[in-house]
Amino acid sequence: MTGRLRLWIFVAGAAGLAAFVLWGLAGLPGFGRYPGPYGDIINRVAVAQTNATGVVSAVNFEYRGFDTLGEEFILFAAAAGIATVLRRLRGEHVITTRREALDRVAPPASDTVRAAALAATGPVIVLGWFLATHAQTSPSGGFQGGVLLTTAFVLIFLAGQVLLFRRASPADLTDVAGAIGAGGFAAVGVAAVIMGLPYLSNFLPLGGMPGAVTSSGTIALVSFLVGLEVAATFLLIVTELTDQALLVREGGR
Amino acid sequence: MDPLLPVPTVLPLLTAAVLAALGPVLRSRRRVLDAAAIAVAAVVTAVLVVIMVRTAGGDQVYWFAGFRPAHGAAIGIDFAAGPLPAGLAALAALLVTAAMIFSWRYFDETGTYYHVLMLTFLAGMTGFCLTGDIFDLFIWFELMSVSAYALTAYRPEERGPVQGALNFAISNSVGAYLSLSGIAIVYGRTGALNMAQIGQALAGHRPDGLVVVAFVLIIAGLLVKSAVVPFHFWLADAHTVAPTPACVLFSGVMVELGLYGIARVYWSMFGQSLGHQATVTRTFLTLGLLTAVVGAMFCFRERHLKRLLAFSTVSHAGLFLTGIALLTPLGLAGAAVYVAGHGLIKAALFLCVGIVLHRLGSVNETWLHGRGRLLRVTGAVFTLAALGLADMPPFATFRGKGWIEASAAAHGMPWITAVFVICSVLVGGAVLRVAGGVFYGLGDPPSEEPQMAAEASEETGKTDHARRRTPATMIVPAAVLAVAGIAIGSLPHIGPAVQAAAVRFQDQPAYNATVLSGAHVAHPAALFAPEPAAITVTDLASGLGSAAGALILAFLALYWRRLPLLRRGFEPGAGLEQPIRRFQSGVVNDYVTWIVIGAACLGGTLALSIR
Amino acid sequence: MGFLPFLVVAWVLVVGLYGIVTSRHLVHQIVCLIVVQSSTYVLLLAVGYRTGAVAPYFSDVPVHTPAVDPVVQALSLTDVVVEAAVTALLLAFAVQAHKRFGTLDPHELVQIKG
Amino acid sequence: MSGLVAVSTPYTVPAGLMDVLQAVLLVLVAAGATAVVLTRSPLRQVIVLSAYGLVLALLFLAFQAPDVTLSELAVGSVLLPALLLLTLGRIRRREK
Repeated sequence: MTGRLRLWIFVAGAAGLAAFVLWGLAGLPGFGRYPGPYGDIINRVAVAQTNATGVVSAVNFEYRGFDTLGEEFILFAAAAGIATVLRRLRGEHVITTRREALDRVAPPASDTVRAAALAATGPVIVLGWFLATHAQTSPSGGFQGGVLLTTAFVLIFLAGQVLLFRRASPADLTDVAGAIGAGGFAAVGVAAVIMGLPYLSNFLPLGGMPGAVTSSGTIALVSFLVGLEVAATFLLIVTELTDQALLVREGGR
Repeated sequence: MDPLLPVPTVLPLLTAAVLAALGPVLRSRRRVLDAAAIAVAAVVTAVLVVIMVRTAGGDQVYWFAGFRPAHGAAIGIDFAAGPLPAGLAALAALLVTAAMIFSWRYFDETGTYYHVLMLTFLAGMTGFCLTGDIFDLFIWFELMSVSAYALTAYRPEERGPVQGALNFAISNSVGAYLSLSGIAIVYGRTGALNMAQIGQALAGHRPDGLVVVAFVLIIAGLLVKSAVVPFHFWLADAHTVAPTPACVLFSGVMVELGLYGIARVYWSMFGQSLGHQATVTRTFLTLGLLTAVVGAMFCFRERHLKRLLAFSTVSHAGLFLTGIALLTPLGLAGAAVYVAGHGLIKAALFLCVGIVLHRLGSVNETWLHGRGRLLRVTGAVFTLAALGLADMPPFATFRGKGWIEASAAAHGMPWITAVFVICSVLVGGAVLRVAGGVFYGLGDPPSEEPQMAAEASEETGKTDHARRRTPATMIVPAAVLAVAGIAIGSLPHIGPAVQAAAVRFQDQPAYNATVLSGAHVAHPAALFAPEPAAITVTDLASGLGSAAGALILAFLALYWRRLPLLRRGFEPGAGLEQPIRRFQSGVVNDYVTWIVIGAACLGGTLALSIR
Repeated sequence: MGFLPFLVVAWVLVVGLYGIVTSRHLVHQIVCLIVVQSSTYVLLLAVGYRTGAVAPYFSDVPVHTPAVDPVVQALSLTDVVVEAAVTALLLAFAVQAHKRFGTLDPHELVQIKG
Repeated sequence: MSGLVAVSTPYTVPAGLMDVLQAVLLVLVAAGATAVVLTRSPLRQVIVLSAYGLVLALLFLAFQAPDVTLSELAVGSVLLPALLLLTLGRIRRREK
């Protein structure tokens, strides 16, 4: 199809689709009038059942924990796919000496940026850790924590310490950590089965006070594992792309 | 709760994670990886067969983390297994097993990623079949998709795989997001994600705009996956470039999973509300038959073996959709058996093509002409499977097609038989032409077409040509699958058993009661008529007729240059090249345009006709 | 207010699709796919919203306080992860495509032209 | 990031003001999406996308979804732009 023809066909189709979708949306109860019952039931029972005051985490890691398991494996499969696609090909080699790397560092970071980025790294790691282990209480959880941990490494990268970054995330380590995170989640579910409960049941004691760090049984554990998986996986992705962007040199070029 | 239900999904996930975690150790130990993947896939197949048998008397429901529904409202996620979902998942697991055995000698490189991706693919497929929750369905759909994109691009050293994977991924992602919008819309009305609960909430109300829109958007993503025209363009691109074991799964079961998803969504969520109106049948029958005819025509003109088989899958997807669209138990039962038979046979055909590629280093029909003569066993298996694809008795495809035709005839549409026979003749003829030309050197090689030669040569050079023998790990799975295609159709009592399963699949109130209140609903045997279980004379005539027609067409295609009636230089379908290129352009922008048009037209049709 | 969120959802969806269809750069196309998906977050959160209700956290408020739907928020979180995963994979494809074809224009990435 | 504690406490924004806030943010989201799509230069688009992620995150905060806000900030405004920059960096190097 030529560009113009495609555009006109698309405009006709998209107008129809938009009208159609709006027709359906008009059948909703209206904005601000969530009818329930799913969310209302959860809001009512979640704190008593799970001891978690952050109900979204309770949904993610308890009621719909099986979704989250699948989601973690989507990430895991994507990481495997990225590693497959970007694996170093024949005729390419990775630069390992600082001299070679120096003239390839992409972001022309000023010293201020480098210093700021380096200074931010520590707090970001701490914050990521906090988020990953406090799913049951505040708006946080393994995913956000994991992404923040990755961000810490991106900050190192911004600081221009590419080789340090490479050293901080050897491919094998990230691979293994990601697999342990995702597999650990699946295995926590199996542990429940061994104790005679349905798969993914919360088999740990719920602890005392709702909202305490050690409360809500497996939620904290699963959240931590998710954080591990997310951090490792995104780190792997960033590493692979960094390798592509900066370090891999093609033979004969 | 049957403790076996989570096993088919969780076991492959756990194994994938363990293999990846042990990656640094296992990387150079290919055989350990292979053995683990084969063992897991085989165990999953066996577990699913057990589940299928156990659920023959009534559906099994498994609530994850033990959150059972209270007062008709689900707060957790369930697996709801019946014989049809479990059977389809078993087919998926069986094909993964066969593909992994085939891979034993297929790849030279080492590494854990291939095995990991095949296992996550398997988990996505089984989860998709068994789940009873619409958002969970989306999750497993995405896991299946992401694994499939990655497998398509498995050989990134070449140009094709990356492009095929991109077209695949972008088309399917657009479809998936349309589905997700549909899920959000129906959630906004019902406040539920459990399919049975949504079905119950929607039932008893007239289908308004929201119901129609949610239905169309949710199935839009599934139509992309099941390669229904005009949502199908990505399929040929992906099949052309994906490694053969992945093609086995794409064609043999992934496309069919999309269709299963449509049936599941219809029969557990929207069916009661839409009221099984004749317009639903008409709309999807049109889509199905259009797909069948377009796929068959594209199939016959192909010279690239993998694309040829890919288009035959498009054609068959249309025939399956036709069976589902009849909204009758017999039509659905026919589609189920047809899917099983087709999956086994198509897998066998792809494995044979894989062997050809492994031994001869090409998938170009013209170049291969007569060169396959030394692959005697492969040729025999390929020919046998090709006859199965032409719906010859006693293949399962013949049984399934017969039921769909019988059901259509009973509803005043006997002409559907003619369309089925035409498509079987075209598709079977194309594959038999390949069999006769490549493996027996009959007739003349088809003319070399520069563009197609270029496409086919993408595959060449992957293997060294010194491979003198076909490894047993490659030919045995192909032969077993082809024979299984016959065996399934000849099972005693398969007719009543599958039709009883179809009756139950379509009994929405019973499904709702089973899931939401744990009721056990028995189905009186009288519900399904015993007549179609027997093979009628009409069935035999249509089956033998299409097989004979396919053979004749194949011979005509091989020998047409020697026929006195035609003038020299005549190329059948030569004038069609340009328009076809325009549609199958390889540009993903076009594909997405067609998805938008398809969704808008489907929505418009249903919006105007449903009362 | 009323219907505005849903108008925005439909607009974002269609604009994203427009971007995909007219794109001449693969990375641009992938970003447009992100836009298409962002319409689903807005839709999910909009259908679960309740006017005047609090966020579903009960550390400082009693359990019976009217709160918005936590389920759609959990679904959106899942959705964000899926988006990140799919986008990253697509970007990896784009890098490879550029390496193999030397271009990122979808019109020139046609393998058939070999 | 001291806002973390504030985020977990309920808002006391008056209903009318909330409506206005949401309406403004929704219009900004629509405009942002359009801007992202119409920015044809990939490098500039990354910056626009990052801003779009920020607006989305604010909208989610107004929708009482602090969890999703955090995720969207982390993914939409930081992680995805970073991945895009890396990709573009790779591509630009080859085009030289």
